[in-house]
Amino acid sequence: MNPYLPVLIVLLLGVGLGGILSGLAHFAGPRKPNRIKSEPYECGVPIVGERDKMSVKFYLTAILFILFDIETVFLYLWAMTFRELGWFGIGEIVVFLAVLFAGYVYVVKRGALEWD
Amino acid sequence: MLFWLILFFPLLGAFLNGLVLRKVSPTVSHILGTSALIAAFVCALLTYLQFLAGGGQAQVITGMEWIEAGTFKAPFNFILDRLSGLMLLIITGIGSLIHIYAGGYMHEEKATYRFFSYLNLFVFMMLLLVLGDNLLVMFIGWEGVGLCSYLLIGYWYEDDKNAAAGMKAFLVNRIGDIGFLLGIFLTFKYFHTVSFSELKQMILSAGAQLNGEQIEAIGWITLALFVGACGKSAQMPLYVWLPDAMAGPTPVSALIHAATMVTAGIYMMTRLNFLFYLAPTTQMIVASVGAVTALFAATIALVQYDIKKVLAYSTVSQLGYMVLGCGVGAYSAGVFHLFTHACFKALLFLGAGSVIVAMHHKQDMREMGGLRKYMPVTHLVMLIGVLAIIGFPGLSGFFSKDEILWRAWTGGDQYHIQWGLGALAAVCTSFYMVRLLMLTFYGKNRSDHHTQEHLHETSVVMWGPLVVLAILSAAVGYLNVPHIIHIPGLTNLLFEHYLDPVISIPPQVAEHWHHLHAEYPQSLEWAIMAVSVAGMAISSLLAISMYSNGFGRIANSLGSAFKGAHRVLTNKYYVDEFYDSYIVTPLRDMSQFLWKVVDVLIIDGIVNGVGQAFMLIGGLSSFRMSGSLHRHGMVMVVGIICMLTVLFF
Amino acid sequence: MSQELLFYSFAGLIALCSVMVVTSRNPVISAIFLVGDLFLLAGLYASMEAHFIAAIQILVYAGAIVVLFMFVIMLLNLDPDQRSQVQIAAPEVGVLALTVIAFAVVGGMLVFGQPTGVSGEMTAEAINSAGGNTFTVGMVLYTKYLWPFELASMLIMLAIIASIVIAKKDRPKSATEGDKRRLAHG
Amino acid sequence: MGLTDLVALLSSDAAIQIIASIVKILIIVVLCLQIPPVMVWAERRAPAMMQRRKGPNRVGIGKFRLYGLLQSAADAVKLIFKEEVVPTGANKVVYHIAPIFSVFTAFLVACAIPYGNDITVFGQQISLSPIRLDVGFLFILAMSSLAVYGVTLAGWASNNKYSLLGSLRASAQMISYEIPLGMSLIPLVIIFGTLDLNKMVIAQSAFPWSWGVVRAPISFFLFFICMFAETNRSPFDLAEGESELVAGFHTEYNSAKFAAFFLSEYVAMFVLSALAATVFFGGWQVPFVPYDLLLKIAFGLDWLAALVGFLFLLLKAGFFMWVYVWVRWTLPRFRYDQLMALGWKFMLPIGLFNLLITALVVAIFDTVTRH
Amino acid sequence: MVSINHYLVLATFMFLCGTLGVLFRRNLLLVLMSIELMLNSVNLVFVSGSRLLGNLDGQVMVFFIITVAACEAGVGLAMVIALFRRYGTVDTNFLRILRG
Repeated sequence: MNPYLPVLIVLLLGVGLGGILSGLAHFAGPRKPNRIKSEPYECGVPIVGERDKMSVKFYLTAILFILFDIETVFLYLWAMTFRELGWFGIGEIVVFLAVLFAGYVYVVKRGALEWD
Repeated sequence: MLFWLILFFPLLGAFLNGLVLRKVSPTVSHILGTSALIAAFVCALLTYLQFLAGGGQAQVITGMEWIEAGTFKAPFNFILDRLSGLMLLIITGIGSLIHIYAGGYMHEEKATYRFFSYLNLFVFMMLLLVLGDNLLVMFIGWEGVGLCSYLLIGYWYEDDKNAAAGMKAFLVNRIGDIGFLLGIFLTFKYFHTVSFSELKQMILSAGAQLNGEQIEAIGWITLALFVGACGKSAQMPLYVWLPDAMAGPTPVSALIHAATMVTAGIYMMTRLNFLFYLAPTTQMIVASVGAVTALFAATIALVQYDIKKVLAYSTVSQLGYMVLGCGVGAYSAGVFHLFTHACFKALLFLGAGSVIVAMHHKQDMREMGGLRKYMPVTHLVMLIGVLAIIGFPGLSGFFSKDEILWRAWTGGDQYHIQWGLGALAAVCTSFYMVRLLMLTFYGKNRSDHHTQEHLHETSVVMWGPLVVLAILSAAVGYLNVPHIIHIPGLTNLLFEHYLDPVISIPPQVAEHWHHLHAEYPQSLEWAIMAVSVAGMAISSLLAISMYSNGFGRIANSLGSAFKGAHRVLTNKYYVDEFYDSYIVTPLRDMSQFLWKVVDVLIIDGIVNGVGQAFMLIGGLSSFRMSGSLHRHGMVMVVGIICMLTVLFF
Repeated sequence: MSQELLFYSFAGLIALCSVMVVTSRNPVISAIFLVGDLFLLAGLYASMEAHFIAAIQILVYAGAIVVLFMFVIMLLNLDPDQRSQVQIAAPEVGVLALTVIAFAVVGGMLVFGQPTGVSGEMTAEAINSAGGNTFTVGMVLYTKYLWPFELASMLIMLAIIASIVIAKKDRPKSATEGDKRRLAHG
Repeated sequence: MGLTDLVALLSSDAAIQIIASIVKILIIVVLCLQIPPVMVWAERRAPAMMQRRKGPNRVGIGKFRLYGLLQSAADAVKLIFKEEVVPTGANKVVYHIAPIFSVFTAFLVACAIPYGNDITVFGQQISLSPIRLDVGFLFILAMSSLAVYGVTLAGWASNNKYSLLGSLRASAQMISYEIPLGMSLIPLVIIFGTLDLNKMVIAQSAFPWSWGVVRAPISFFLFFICMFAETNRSPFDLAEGESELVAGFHTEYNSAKFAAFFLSEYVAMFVLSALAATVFFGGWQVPFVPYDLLLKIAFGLDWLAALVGFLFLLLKAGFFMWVYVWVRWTLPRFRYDQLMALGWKFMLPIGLFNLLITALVVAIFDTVTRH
Repeated sequence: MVSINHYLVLATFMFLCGTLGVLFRRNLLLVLMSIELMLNSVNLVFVSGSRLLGNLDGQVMVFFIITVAACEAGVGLAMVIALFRRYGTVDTNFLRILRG
């Protein structure tokens, strides 16, 4: 049996379940919409202003996440081959991490991780 | 692993000193540079012992792929055999001592990181040179040491003279390099490989019948390579850069311009001895050039006043000996002299450096004298160095120089002239070296009051290495004791047998070189030795009597009696002037012409014209540039499709 | 049989998602379809026994890169009219060119048949007996591709620095000493 | 097709495997569906206990009040039958898709955990993790990295600035802590040399001193913190800080869609608890009773042994679920800048350091034992 | 039997979609997404080729491509943000700095 078959099954089941839950509300509950009810909820106070432009901080976090995520994947691969590569592998990864750590230090020094 | 560390440490030292730790104190850069070298030396020693324990068979250490084009392959391979192993020890060992010394010598400098960085880089390049398994890796090292030499000669670049000396060394070396490169090209053309081990196998394997074309080519290849060796090892007529190179700091002179770099030519010829053996004509030329250089430089050294200049010409002369040794086919003798010379010449240079430091950077021997009193240790080690170089029986120079002269004499009738020149040079050597010793350490002190007051022995950092070198200079000679002398517990010609696997005479020419292994009557050998010892003794005594108390009556009267000869010698045979008026000036004029007329008017005109034409066309067509990303993309796609179409059909 | 069914259904969905990515008016929808595309591609990789690639396809591509796209879309919070229409710059040339590519590829396959090559020893069985896909890929990466691997770290570092330099605007330090002094002196 | 054919088909190897996997999946899904009600109850009763009040205890069937356990059931029914209000200006499609993203990723991860050792049914070896892959570990990470979409899309589609801000905060927090989470698990891959969770459990054996928590304590420490941050739970529940953001990314969600988010959140908590138990606390291993012994005690019935192991796994996971509740009512909330600084400036370097140290120790150990 | 040609056709189709997106979409974000699409089609070719040839180099290459794609997305989107800040739009019709 293909080991990915269960993945497919769970996927369909999950989507189905989510869909049912989504759809259930549609059919089970009453539906009496009016203008005020479907306004975005801001604690009952009249809505103020446009949706703001978001801080670039979130974006910076995301980009750092990507790059460190890649690093993590490299590390997983390395961890798998660790026993085979031994000290050579450690040497390789130390160089790799040293370079990335330089980038990390730059990020910290530049204050890209400060939330104020 | 250990092997790679040998290369790694000097590079690391150079990197740290040159790029990372630029603002540290001189002490730190000294410690860093020195410890890098000592670490390399330890690794080299361990590697060497391992190598010897493994039977001393040559091994090729595979590095990474480097250049590969068609059938041409030049991987970054290294060769570890008895020759390169020895060189490893010389370079890192003597290098370490000189590094230690340099800390004391460069004590007052502010920015020594540059100095130690260059010095470490030099060692790395030199290691590349001796370890490379093919001509190209060797060439990298060859150029690298040239570069470092240039940088270090011009270390005090604020002074125009030093910078010019560096430039001169660089340019003269380039002439040699053209020969070397030509040799590499020819080698590849006729043998389709530039690897030493492959070449050796190809030429020595019994079945290899070299065709006439290849035999002829070998003549030219060796000649071209020898031109390269002339440049690097300062032989006639390309020796002129070496005396000027003394403008650099003294440790540099000791390490680069006496002990290691200048011997690269000898090393290269020894590495390729099987090729040189096949070209007797080249060998003849090599021997002649070596002998002439030995005498020529020795005569100039007779009348120099600058202590470092004397040593510089002495180096040229000694290199001439080594080349002579190679020329007569006695490569092991040449390499042995290289080894001993590295020890005692480093010693002499460093000793001279100590003297110079003590004298507040005065180098003129006319202002010295009587330093024995102030600098007893330096005096002692210098004495040992001088005795070693003049071939005083029992010290290293005696064994090594004698071996070369003996080989020259037994080389046959055609080499007797070379032997004569060499012997004469040996006489001169004793004279000028003893003169140097007398003028510096004996007699009355002739310096001014101020200098005299501050004369004192140097620090242990400086004389420590000198002592080690002195012991080496005295001792290493016993590695190669000739047949006729029997010392209990010591095998004769140890060194020669040690190098046997490296030196290999191709079977085709075995007949021609039979004299290298022939038996000779002991009396003959005793006679040859007696001649040189007698010459040495007489000229030393002459020098002692002339200079025991400064410039005595005899010296002055001799100078005025042979006024013409003295003037010629003082002016170094007018070689520099000759080069200046017949080579440098015409070249400069031609360059001026090429620059002002050909370059500026014609070439620049064409280039600028083309550029302007394109500007015009671009200006005309730029209205098509909408600046739209999509249009750019579209053009790109269409272009790629066109390229693919062309590729497919 | 089942493999073909799998392939065709996946391929069809991938094609559909690809078209939707390019044609959706709303970037968020495009991104969602891109995620779908990546997910399905991971399925195809898995069916080709490239387990590791399949996993990181989702982990890195879907889980990180497209998230970044999402963030930027939200960050810019484009007005509906700026979620631009599909606009075609120079339809004739482009469509022609792309048709040529399509015909070239498909035609090439029809003419030359299935491409073949020297078969290496890393067949599915060999990989399984050598310790699994992840392990063997790791071994290849950390031995044969040692230098590219180290260079990759360099690339990532540069990307980190570059993106921060480009995107981060240095705001003036809030109320520096100088500012305070200026304020104090009116 | 006759009856015999059907029987033959159903008893073929492939069919047994497929049926078994469907059964396994259904069991896990049903189990997961039970988690929110129980947890909701626990989250009400526990603080009541801590704060010396009663908490919900009324709802029951007739006289059987079951300590108010049925309150949760009532809540669920209420949620489903409430009116659905879609805010104006919401992106309808995305608004409806977002909860689905949350739910299926949660289930996918839940199915990748080994709930017991392999058992043999009808001569077929059946693994007790519904999804068992070579790259098990990476699969879990990959799927949980997709959970971000549900949050992000939900916030964006709601057309509400609090929702958007909440979702950005939540997703930025989730991705920030995914790095230390992933990094904290690498030492275990180094130690156990496999990405297969079941093999990892077997390698840990039944004795606590060879469990992951003993071999890689710093990893556990990091993982433990990440557990809270990844699920947006207190003390890291900034994304739904009521005082600032109303209720975070699901402000505009109600009725069954809200239930979907609720469900996925609790499933995610359970998954991380189970993962912690599996990786650091010996998974389905019964403490001090090696599997062979357990098998003997269970009369040689492997399904019985597996059941006992399953219960122990639930026990261990349950402990962490309890810790979730406990911490929620004990610790105050962090500030957002503190949260991010903790993740990037503390956990990440510690994670790297831990990784290198572990690698060194293992390498030295290997070198020593080899000679 | 699914042959490599199937994968190649699929990859070509994806690549064309990506190219069309790059050429025709005015939103820079969409352009970048289309580039991801193109990279993915290449990845598909690599993986299928790796399978056909029994050689893992293709998969390692995909790994590197993903690395490069991550870096590309990061820097590319940073540039989009910088452009948006400077010009207030990411519509390529308005971004014509290269106009001759």
